[in-house]
Amino acid sequence: MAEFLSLHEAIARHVHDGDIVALEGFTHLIPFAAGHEIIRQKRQNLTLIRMTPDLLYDQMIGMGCASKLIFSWGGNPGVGSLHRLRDAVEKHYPAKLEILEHSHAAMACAWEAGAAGLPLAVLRGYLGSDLPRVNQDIRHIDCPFTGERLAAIPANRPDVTVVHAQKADRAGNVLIEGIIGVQKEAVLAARRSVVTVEEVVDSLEATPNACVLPAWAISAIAVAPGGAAPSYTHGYYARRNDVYKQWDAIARDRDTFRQWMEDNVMTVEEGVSA
Amino acid sequence: MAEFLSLHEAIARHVHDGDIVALEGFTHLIPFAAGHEIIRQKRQNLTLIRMTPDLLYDQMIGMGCASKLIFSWGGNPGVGSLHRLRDAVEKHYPAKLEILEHSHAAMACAWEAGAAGLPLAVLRGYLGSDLPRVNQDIRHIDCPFTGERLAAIPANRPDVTVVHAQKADRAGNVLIEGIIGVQKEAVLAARRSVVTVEEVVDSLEATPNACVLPAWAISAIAVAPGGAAPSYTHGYYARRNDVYKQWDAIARDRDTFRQWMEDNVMTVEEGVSA
Amino acid sequence: MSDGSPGHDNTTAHDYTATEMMTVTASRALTNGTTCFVGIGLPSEAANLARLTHAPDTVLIYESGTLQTRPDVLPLSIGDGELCDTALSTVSVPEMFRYWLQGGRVDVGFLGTAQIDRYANLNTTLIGDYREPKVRLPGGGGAPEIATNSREVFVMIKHSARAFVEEVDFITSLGFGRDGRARDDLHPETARHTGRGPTLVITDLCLMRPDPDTHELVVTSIHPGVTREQIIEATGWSVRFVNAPEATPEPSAHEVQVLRELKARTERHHAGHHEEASA
Amino acid sequence: MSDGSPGHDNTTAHDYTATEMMTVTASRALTNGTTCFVGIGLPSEAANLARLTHAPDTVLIYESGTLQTRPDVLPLSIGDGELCDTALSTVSVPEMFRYWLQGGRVDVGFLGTAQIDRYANLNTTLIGDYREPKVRLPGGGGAPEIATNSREVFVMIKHSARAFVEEVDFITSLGFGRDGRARDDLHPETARHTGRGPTLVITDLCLMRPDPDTHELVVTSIHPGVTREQIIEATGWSVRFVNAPEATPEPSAHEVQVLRELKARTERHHAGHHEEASA
Repeated sequence: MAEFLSLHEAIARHVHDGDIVALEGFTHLIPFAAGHEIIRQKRQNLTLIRMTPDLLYDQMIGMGCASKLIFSWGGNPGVGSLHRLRDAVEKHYPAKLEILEHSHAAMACAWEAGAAGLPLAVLRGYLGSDLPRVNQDIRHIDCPFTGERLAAIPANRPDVTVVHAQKADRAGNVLIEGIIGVQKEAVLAARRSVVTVEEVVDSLEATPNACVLPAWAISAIAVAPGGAAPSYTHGYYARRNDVYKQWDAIARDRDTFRQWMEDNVMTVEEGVSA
Repeated sequence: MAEFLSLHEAIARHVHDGDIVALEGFTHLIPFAAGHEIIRQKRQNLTLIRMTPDLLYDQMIGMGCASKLIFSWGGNPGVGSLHRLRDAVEKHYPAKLEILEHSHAAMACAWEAGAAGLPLAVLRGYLGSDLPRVNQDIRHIDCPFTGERLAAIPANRPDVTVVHAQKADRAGNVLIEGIIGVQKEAVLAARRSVVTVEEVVDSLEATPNACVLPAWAISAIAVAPGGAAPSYTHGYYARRNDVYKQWDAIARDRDTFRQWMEDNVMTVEEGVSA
Repeated sequence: MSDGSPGHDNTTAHDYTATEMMTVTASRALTNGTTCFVGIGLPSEAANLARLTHAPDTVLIYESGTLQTRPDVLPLSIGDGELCDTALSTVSVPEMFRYWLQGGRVDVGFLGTAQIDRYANLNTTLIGDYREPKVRLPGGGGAPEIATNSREVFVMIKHSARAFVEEVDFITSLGFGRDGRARDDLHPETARHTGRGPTLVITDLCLMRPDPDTHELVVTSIHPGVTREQIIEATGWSVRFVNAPEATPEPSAHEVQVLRELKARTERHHAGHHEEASA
Repeated sequence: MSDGSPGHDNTTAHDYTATEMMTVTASRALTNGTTCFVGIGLPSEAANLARLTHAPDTVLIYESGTLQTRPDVLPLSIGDGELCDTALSTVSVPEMFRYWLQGGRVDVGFLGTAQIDRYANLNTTLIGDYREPKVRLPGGGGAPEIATNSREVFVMIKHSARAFVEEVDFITSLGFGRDGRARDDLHPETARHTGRGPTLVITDLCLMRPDPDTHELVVTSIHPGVTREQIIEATGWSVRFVNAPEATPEPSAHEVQVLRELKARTERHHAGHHEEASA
């Protein structure tokens, strides 16, 4: 049952060293405020899951929070590489980062399977791709009806999922709207979940089939206005494309990156970092 | 790409003798008008699929349209038995009806798998049930990651799906709202699809994540106001619970049933039957 | 007072029917805050009574996709508009069965049945032989997976020797199997995701629970005014009683009143030829 | 006039860049009414140009879940708010990949790539060895299944010997396999659900198509002002030409104008520090 906590408290209670952690968001609703809080609380040895690791995971990896990354596309969307991710993979800086790599289709199915309580996801995927050669988690099953060989991957079952959403009502039910990505699946697939929201309202005013997470499917809610910036929250604020473009130069150099994190994340109070 | 047709024309073109046909609707949005048109056009030898065959399938079976039924719950909701279905199963009247029986969970997964273009659905289902003993389409796979044995059933892939919905816009995009059941999955899983709607509007005025079927995923749209009665259309009219209750007496007797169908379906013009 | 709110008459009801006794007793089995996957009919009546009395925060889920619904009147069907109109959210039926039931989010599956046997197996499929049935029943619907994917299962059924049989003609939904051992023999991974099965059977005569060792249903509580002989006569196997069966507490006047109001409201609502369109 | 509407200047453009030539040519490959799964970057530019010129009813799908979107400016990311604001509907990402892509509803998958080889295999994973890469690229994203689940695939990539290699370091997304035969060897059931693969490669120098027998990419059309030597030099294998390669038609003044307006609009939009909140 969702408890309203401060962001500091929500992260302190629900994200632990060594956890399998997913901070999801498909370009939209990326939980930057929560991720920065994880960095400030100096979590170590995390296995990070996300379809599209972007600036936030670049920052978490660059600050040494992660020992493993499970993903399907790791870039700065529309801009280029994630230099901290590349540095970790190519040069093992600041530490060796194990990677486990999927396609989007497979990861999306792995989230669905996790939400559905299944151990595996089945898809017609990876045909002719080299990915199964480098990822032992890509296996196959034979369809007992047609004999077709289909790809199978394990369901995503993180210890904790962190997502951002538009709003919660006072009972702790949450509305997600716009590009909903895998937000619902990632929360339902996890043992624990933290949801940051722009605001708390009296009524969600949701249409019957809107994407709503009931309070009893969430562990903690933290109010974090602007908590998705520099990504965006549909209906609240737009994506800071300029920040994404500037990130390329900041992350390219180890010292510039460290200094930027010091100035913009480490010494900033919870919830007001950008 | 959706063509706007009269209901007569839509059924004439898209529903053929011997087809595998699904008229879906989970209590809500049951396509009665379209089903009655199928009866009036005297289709034969249909394999009918539906999770919850109710009055409409009772009528189609009683009028001899069907040779096989794939389903998971066949009753008059809140009232009792479907007497025409029982007569067909127990006494082979008006003809022998082959049945293939699933659970709701499995049928829902079979619709999803059909929409997803997969040959099979996988679920943790049928544990300890006798259904796998009487349904050869319930098989199993072994999870290559955990070794767990999971149920597998074939995807639903009808020749044609018929559903009712609230409204279409002039381009042929359709909005479904309320208890959406398996409406979207059943349309996407089928080779062809006919959607009846209450009305055609300039704009669907749908929220971003509403259940919308694009025109290019539909074969034909027919305007049929009241087309779900005596079931209901959320936002338009309520369920005629009295009709459901009265059906029990009507369907119990073969002759009473025949006469009722003659008076209320066979001699009624398209779209105005109830 | 069981619902903690002031002003309710919590004294024992003066008169009530055996069915009311059953419904009130079933409603009391639901603790506040429970997430309950509700079958139509008797379970729906009891679950809503619980919500309207001692357990206002009980989360009711119906297989039509309606999550956390608070109907003002009892639905006739599992997908009445009332369920959607008063729900927190309505999801697709595949999502309901996959994410919410199979995903392990249901505390109590609340089921009715046509037949139940000594090992709490449920039959809603048919009487007789599968290929040439004497009576064809509606079938499994959501029950086979509600019975195994919920953390535990409550069953409500009127007591009669026709319904309480030594062995069901067909196991639609698993209780504990034909030998009482089916849930012990599951693959460990399956077991991890499978509930405890029927932990409570509520009838109009008594409460039954599975014996902790054998999983045979035994009588643990007897309703007021009911004799052991009545139960024995209405049970199709040599039914056992625990050493000292409890006396089921009588319904309170408040509970009976709320239940009667709910049923009267429901009757008025469903009698109308044309109800108002759902909004 | 190609778009059938009056008043457009359909004369040949006087000046245009090689990239504009590539984009316009790519846009022309999309026929009106096509359902196109669009990759970000060059494919997105070309697909939207098609929509704004000769193919107004082209259905654009982005992997972020946005169905039938009509962005006024080009998205920087695959999930810009603009895509959702102008979409017919936005579905979850699992639904997008399962129902819409794997479900067989996509006519054309429109992809960019870092490397492409003789048999049209695409590499967006890395340069060098997988465990010790020289250059780590972003990875597959949606491409591996777009490449196989779409009915056919168009690839857009600037021509260079670094990008057009004899054999890719890593097959992220299947063209025709290392021997050109991979799509011929599929299980019949898989084949029934698998597209024809890359049928067209659009570069800034030429068009290439797979040889009908061997599936080797061969030059079928040469852009205006480009020499065979340029193409040979920019291709990392002994590239073949069909017997009589076509001369790719030049872009019209109208197409170049619409493209430049689109890009200018986009630049103005993305330059703002704070864009307006999406509605």
